[in-house]
Amino acid sequence: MEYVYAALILNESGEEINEENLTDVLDAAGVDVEESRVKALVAALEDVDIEEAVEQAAAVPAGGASAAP
Amino acid sequence: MEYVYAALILNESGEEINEENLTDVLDAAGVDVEESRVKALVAALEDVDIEEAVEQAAAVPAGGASAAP
Amino acid sequence: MEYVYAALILNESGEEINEENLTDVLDAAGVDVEESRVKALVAALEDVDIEEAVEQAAAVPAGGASAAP
Amino acid sequence: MEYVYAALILNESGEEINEENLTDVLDAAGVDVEESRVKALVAALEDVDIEEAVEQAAAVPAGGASAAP
Amino acid sequence: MEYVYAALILNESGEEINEENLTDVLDAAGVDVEESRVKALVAALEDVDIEEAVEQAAAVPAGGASAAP
Amino acid sequence: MEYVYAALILNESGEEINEENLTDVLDAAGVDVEESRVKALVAALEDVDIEEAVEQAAAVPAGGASAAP
Amino acid sequence: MSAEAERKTETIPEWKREEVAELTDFVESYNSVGVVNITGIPSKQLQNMRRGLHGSAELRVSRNTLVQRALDSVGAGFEDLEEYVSGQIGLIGTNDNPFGLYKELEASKSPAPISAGEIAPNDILIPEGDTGVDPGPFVGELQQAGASARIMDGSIHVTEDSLVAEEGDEVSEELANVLSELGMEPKEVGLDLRAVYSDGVMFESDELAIDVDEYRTDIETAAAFARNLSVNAVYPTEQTAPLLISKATGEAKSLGLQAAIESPDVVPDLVSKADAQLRALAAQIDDEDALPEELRG
Repeated sequence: MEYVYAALILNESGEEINEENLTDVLDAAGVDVEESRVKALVAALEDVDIEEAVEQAAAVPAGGASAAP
Repeated sequence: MEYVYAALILNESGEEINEENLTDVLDAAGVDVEESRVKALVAALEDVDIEEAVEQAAAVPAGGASAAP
Repeated sequence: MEYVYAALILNESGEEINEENLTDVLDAAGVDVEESRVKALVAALEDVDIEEAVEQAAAVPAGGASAAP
Repeated sequence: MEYVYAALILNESGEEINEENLTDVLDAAGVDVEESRVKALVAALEDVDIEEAVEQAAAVPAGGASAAP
Repeated sequence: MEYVYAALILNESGEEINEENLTDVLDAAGVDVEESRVKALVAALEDVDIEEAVEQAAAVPAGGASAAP
Repeated sequence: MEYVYAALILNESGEEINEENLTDVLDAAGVDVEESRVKALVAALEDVDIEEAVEQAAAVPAGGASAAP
Repeated sequence: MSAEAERKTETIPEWKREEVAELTDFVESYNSVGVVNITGIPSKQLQNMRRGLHGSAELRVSRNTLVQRALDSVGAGFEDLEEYVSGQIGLIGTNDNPFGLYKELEASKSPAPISAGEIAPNDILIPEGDTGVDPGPFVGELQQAGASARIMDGSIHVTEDSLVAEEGDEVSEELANVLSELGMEPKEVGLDLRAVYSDGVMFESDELAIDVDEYRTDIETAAAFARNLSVNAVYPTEQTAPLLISKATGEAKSLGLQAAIESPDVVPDLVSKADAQLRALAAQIDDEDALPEELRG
């Protein structure tokens, strides 16, 4: 999940979520960065409204049905 | 939230969650790091079982409420 | 199931959900395509608002599946 | 989501979920395929038991919270 | 949590939530005040609408992480 | 609510929740202390298990899940 | 000794002067002094109550005139208690706070039957139900007292909750008998605090009644508010750090799902989501021929 967290930090700092920035953040955290995952992440986030996606997590009703067996 | 995200990246990469590492990650993301907040986070996390807290979130439906257009 | 997934892919790519396109996708996936089912599906989907149906599913807790080890 | 759908079609047709097959299916659907996302998906699915993940979803009432528009 | 309570008292009394006032309140309560935590709190609250933040339920998994004993 | 917050600070700092301590904390926060309210609070809290009440609060998010704006 | 002093000694007997002096000492030795109504408490019960105060408070009973004289001589505001001195009363002193004193006294009250001629201290309600009394003239007595009553299944029933006396009403002989027959004890007997003078402030009993549950709720609310603020302002504390971690994780996951990020942590959920979407779509399809067997409704 570290790649996603890296994207979230960049989103908060207002920096662009691109390959270079993501790699920098992950590098600084000691992550052994895989270029293709960074690329995939950038591509996946291209048309996504991150604020909205993050807020959806907040909208989750507490105590929701936990599907855990 | 960027400070918390940074801690979670370190948690995943297996690096220690200390002031230096947090500052490095946030710096790399272009965050204007406040030392006191870093300190406070490190202190607050001292006795926290991060894995457990992460799993708590996993037990809860993510992305719940449908995004009404 | 594969027929319905094929329809979902076409829905996302923005291509028309018609017999030809469905057959192409299924062919590419190595499916032994049954023409009558393709026909039935295309007809059945004519009156369905796919976006809406798909969004309803988004309300489903995804949490369940335990994170890969 | 189209990448995931494509993987699930292959899973049903019994074909291997590899980069080539995924690309073929997506191509056939008119998707502008990004190699990195295909790669990431193949890697991510390596350790996933698809049947199990699907069953998790089935265990939960689909369409749960009715997303009344 | 005592630091947060101190901020909440100041918020109600209408006094400014700054390092000096926070320290005074905590001192009076016999708390061994840590400057960095006070600083971090002031920084964290800078752009926060306290009234709103107080009433908005912390959107967190229910059954939530049990409070540390 | 400031009287209650004051009691909670004392509870965390381990100081006794008595009239003198409460008055000190409130004074420090610039509150115009009403002696009778302090007295009533002290008497009332004698019969309240504060730890339990605090934990109770942790189990139930206050302010009801407010849907994202 | 002058003639005048001699005469005073005659009009105020020694024991009275000593009593006033003792009462004065009593008042001066406590932070809070109150007047309690002890009307109708049998002396033996009063002794028990006195002992029941456990040393947290002291009860002193004397003649009202002497009590008033003592309050007057202490002054400093205590004389304001004199207006509460009437009927059968006692002085109560404590270093505890007046709210605590009131709570303690209320808790020590016990129910008791009410007699004819007494004033109802609150509304008296005879509850609906089987009285257990065999059919007989008691039905009429109940009805006369103002209760709806009739014979059912071989005994006398009260058919609905019936108000038979309002607060302040004098209890009639008939009603007293009926309540006694039913075994009802509508009175609360105990030391009834009228007012307390505490550190310069006079508190009447209705000001002293505190709702502990309300305070408990306030504590819960305050704790929840602090927690909310800590999480929403992202100021982690020992208690809220786990919540923040969970929240951050949830946000990452939500983003992962919404953006269909092909990350190993997200993909299992994406597969679930795809399956759920498939089922949701299938549910909209009426023609079963268009669906594989496992998706047919």
